[in-house]
Amino acid sequence: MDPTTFKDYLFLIPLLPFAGAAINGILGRRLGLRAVHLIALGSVLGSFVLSVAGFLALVSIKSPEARRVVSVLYQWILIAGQTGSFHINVAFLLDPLSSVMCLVVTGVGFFIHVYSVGYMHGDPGRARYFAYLNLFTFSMLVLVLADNLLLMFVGWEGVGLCSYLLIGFWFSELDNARAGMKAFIANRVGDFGFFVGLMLLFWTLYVSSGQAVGSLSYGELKGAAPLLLDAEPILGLSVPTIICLALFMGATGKSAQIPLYVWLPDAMAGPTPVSALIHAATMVTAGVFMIVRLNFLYLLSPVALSVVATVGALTALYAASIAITQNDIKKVLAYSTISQLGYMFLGVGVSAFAAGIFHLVTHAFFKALLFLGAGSLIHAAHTNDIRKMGGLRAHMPATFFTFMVAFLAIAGIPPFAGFFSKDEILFSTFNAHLAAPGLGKLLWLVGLMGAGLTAFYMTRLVIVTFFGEFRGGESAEEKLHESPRTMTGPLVILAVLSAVGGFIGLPAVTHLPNLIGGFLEPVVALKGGAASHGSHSAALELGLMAVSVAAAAAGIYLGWYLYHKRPELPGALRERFKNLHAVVYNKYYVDEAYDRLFVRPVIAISRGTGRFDLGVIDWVVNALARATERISAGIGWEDLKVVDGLVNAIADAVKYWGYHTRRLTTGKVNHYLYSVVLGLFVLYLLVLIT
Amino acid sequence: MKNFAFNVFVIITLIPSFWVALSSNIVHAAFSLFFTFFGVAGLYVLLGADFLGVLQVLVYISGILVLIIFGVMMTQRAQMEHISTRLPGRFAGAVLSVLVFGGFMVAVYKTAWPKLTELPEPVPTTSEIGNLLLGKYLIPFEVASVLLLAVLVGAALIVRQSVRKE
Amino acid sequence: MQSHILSWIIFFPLIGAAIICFLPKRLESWMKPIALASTVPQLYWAYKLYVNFERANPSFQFVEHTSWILRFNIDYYLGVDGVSMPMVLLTALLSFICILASWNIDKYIRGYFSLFLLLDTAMMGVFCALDFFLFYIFWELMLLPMYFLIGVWGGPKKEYAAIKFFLFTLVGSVFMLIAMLAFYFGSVEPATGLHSFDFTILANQAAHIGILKDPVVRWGCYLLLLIGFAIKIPLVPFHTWLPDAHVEAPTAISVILAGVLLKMGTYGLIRISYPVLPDMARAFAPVVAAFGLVSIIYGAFCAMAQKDLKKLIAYSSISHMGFVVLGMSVFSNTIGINGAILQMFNHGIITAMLFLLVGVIYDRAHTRDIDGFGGLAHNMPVFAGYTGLAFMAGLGLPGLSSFISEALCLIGAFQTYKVMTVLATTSIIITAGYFLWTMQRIFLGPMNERWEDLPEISLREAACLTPLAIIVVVLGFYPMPILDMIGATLRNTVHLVVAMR
Amino acid sequence: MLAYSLENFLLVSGVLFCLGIFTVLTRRNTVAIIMGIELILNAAGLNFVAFSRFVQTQNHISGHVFTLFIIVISAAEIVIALAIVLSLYSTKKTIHVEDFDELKW
Repeated sequence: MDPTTFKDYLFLIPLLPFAGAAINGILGRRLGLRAVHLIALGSVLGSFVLSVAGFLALVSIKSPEARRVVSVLYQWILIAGQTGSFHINVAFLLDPLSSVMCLVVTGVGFFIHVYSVGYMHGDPGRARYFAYLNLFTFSMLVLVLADNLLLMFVGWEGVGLCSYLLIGFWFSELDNARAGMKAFIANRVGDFGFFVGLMLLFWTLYVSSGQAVGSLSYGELKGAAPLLLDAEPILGLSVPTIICLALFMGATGKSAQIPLYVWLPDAMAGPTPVSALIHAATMVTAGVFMIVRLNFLYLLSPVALSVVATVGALTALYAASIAITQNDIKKVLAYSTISQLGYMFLGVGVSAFAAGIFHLVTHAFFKALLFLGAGSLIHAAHTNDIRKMGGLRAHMPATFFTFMVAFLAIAGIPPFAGFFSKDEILFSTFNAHLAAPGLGKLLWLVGLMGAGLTAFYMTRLVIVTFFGEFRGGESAEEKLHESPRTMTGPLVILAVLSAVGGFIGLPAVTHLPNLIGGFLEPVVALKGGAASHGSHSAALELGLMAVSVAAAAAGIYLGWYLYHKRPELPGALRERFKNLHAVVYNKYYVDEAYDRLFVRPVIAISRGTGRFDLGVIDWVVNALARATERISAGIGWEDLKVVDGLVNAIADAVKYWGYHTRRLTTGKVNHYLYSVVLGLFVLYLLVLIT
Repeated sequence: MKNFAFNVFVIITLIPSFWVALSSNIVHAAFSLFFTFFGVAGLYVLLGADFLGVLQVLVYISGILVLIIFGVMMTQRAQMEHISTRLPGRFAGAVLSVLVFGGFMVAVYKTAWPKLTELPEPVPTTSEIGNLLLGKYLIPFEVASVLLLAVLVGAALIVRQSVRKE
Repeated sequence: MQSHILSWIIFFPLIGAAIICFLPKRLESWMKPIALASTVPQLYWAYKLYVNFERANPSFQFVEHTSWILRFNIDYYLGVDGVSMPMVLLTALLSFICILASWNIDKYIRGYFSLFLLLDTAMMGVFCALDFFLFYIFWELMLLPMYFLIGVWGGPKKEYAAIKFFLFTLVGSVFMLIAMLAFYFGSVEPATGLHSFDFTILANQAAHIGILKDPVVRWGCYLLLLIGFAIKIPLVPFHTWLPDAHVEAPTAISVILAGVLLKMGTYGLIRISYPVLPDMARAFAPVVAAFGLVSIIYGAFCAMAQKDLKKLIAYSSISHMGFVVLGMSVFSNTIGINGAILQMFNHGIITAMLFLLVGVIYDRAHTRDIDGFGGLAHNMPVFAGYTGLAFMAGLGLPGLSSFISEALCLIGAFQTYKVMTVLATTSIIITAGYFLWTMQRIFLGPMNERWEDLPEISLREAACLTPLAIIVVVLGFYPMPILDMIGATLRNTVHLVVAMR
Repeated sequence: MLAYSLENFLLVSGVLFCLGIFTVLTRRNTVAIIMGIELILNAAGLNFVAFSRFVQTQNHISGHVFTLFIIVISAAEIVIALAIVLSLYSTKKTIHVEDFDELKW
């Protein structure tokens, strides 16, 4: 499939899931269950096949620079100004970056769809579920394939909507709905930043380029990016920095980084495959994708990059620390996702864009696997609480093995995917030169500690759930059963990917081709990143690799030691550091703080304006009304006395004379004749006189 | 000789008219009306209005007077007991008519009528009246005819309605 | 030959109204179909207008110009351009849907439908009139039926709401009258040397003489017009009539009130204030933008505090109209004003949907208290679907029509009012907040047994809602049909305002 | 010289006229009132003819035409008056004028 012919099939990739969603959504109930599954899975499979075709088409293009396929569907918005014009097209761009993302989204997405068939067995709202899932895939694909920032924003909010719908899928429990709303609002806060960044970017370029750049499409933006530099700084920061920070605010909202991560743990209220797809593999990575996509912007402001890196590292460490104390399996995985995302942002922050994407891909594999594994565990044990599980190794061998593969991957044990990608990031961080001197080294240290913690809590999770004896009570024990093939199938495939995934991005020291790095090269062509690889000696790289493996091993040993060898120890430790444990267990009370700092004041303000509106303005209006009433009453009284008096007097006079004249009309004809003659005579006199 | 005729006719018109005004018996009044009309006809002739004099006699006396007498006769039955036909408010009526007469005479004698110094001989006026009627005053002539027709229909209708009502 | 399509489209409902008035009592069951039938041709003509409206030509089209009152040089002058075209389409569509929606009105059917058709005529007239006098007549004509429709068929506090609505708008139109007279006596028609009410003549500054030349008068006129229109938009300090009028008005009337009448204010500004007093428009722009911003934020916060669903939607209308005002008060680019007109159209469609939905639920549960509901999605899934779409459109979800118009307004306004626009953008969070919170309190959560037996949305109601839903989605993906219709005229308007020294 | 002149005739018609009024005002019998009206009309007719005789204008004959019309009108009037009186009489059995008082509001 050569690129030119593929051009006109490109739009099918997002369109197929959309069609699937539309059909299931509208006709869902009437179609049989099998049809619903067929449509849902079929559409995603179709997209996957096309993505692969697209990937091959790209690879077939010889020169890396030319590897991009753009297909413009139609003109979305056109507003012709006096000189320039604001024109946005609905256009899809397939270049190495979006092709990789497409593969991840549709690939992992397809496995999760298959898994959902089994998982959602017996749930009445399945048509609606699959419709939402397809709609999500559509939005994600639009986000990834969009050729301009505004269309990406459509996808950006579209995934936000789908996560809202899917988190609150079982809406009969109020807190699921509340979790959904929380997710959407948090995303919306991020989108506020994103939109402000978008506007500032548009206007600075539009004005400075003499109304030439009016379409926000990446090609044009990349070309006109340097113009940003000479725009005069606002509030002391250079324009690119502000734009990048604003966009990064959007990213933190979407990818659950430090300030706006609170919605992700609550998002676990949704069905587990949803968490796997949205809150592990695809949606949360949108922020990373956006920064990599706009790397030419970020490179213009080192300050922004350092901020991204620092936030990433801090989030990694912070989330990992919380994950240690969580007892709900999905919560643990949620915090682990946040921490892994932190690593991606760290990688991107140190301009190792390729490494960030590489970690994104590997993370998609093993995190999806972990979530799906957790899903089958929950499916079997009918509880999320790991304290009620234990010893499931015997009952669910398939889930156990796949879970172990993912565990090794995420912990960063060499042959598995996690090791290569995380190590790549740590290596790049170590010798990155950011805004502040030595910041790279410090962040590397934080990252290393995070890696250790990750290994620790993952070990804790694995041991508590799979080893030891079952603590879930007799009745639950009988029901323990391995999940059906439709669920274990995807687990196995993802396990293979997690194992093999690492080899697509081998570090330079092994002199093997860094496939993914090379592939992404043209998109992220940049001065830092890959170049810095060469200058440092292989020894340093190997050394760092050894250190990170050591950290992982330490974490595993500590976890094994505490939870397997001396199971009573964690209890004792918990007693000793009671309050510390309480603080960490309750997520540093961040949720409560946010509630008090943001949510309650907003409601208070709104109630205040509501009362103000009713009270003051309405009061003013009503006061006006009452005042006029009183004035009119006053006038009325005065009017009653004087004017009325006069009027009544006139009325009485009229009545009096009326009465008398009435008596004149006796009805006797002759009296009338009298008046006739009298009238005649009076007239005659008048004539006589004048 | 003319003065004598004039005085005779004046007396013939005025005296019976007093009778009409004052007599208590309605039938006497009706008949005295005959003399008044006759007197007026005479005055017309004296004034050279020969056609009018004849007309007066023809229409008034033989037409209208007869009708009045019919009217009197038909409504007479019930009045046999001779209630006074005069209204209590007579005095006011008298005062008023005298007042009007006074005002009238003031007008007559004060204004300087553009009288002719000498009176032309009276000429027969019938042909001229005829010309005028069909010339200048054609429209009033036609309207008068329509009026008369309307009156005929009206009178018949009123009488028939009252008859049917009983 | 002058095409009389505009006169037809304006006065045809009046014929319907007349027929309904004189129908004998026993044919009462015929009244509703006749009312409906009298709006169908309007739809057809609107479609014909849409089809042969020349997109590239910024000036007035389908013009009808005959002298009316010679004595004062007042003409019966109708015409449609880019700005009024969407409004005409909106009015035609909403009138049809509202009559369909008011099928279960059973009190004084004759009065209701004839007044409604009279209102329809008035609205159409306002959008097509190009002579200030004619414009003012239609403007006042609108008040009367509205007053009765709210005052007679309204909810519990209907008299208070009707009076308040009437007085507020009347005060507004009094100000407008003063300005109108100032324009009349301050302008002279080049050809005939007479004073004139004609917008096209008033628009060219050469025609201004005497008082209209002196800046203080111009400033005063603009202020008067601004207040008059601000009451109608409504901008915040003058808005308190809207929630009451909406809460008390019957469903179909609040649809028309929010769908079309609110647009009169902004339409007036663009039709009258901008072309005639462009220098003042530029001078007042920041103040108006500030009012717009206050409306957006204030409206959003108030909406969040409401207990009554209809009041919530009323306040959300105020907030959305704030976007229109913000977008409109930017003259350094045409993006803002294009966004404003698009927002007027979209907001018309979305609020119509929202009020129809409230009507659906009010007809069944006879209460609008948001907290009284809960878990309605269980037994009314289709209704929940429609409301979900409407709420998502309301909070400006990309892919639906209102996102594009709000985005354009914000992007347009950002060029000159950076700080204000950033503040305005925060409203997307608050709006998302109160819409989703309402969604949650009504539809999600455990099933409220009180509403166990609420019947699903009926076919008729669905028939009202579906066209609107389709428009919202289609305009979300492809807004060009509206955008290219308004493009040329607005570019001309902005040029006009900027060009004047 | 002629014994009689315009003033004499006017005097006569004045007397007739006032007598007519007197009759109309004071007679109880409706038919008498009608007679009074006839007197008034005749007085008017007499006036016209007197003027046409003594005041010389080129178409003095028109005075006669007026009198002719007066006669026609009075004929018409008398017919109607009597018809009314008779119908009143047939319904109310009286022709005393003060009994016809339904005109009162």
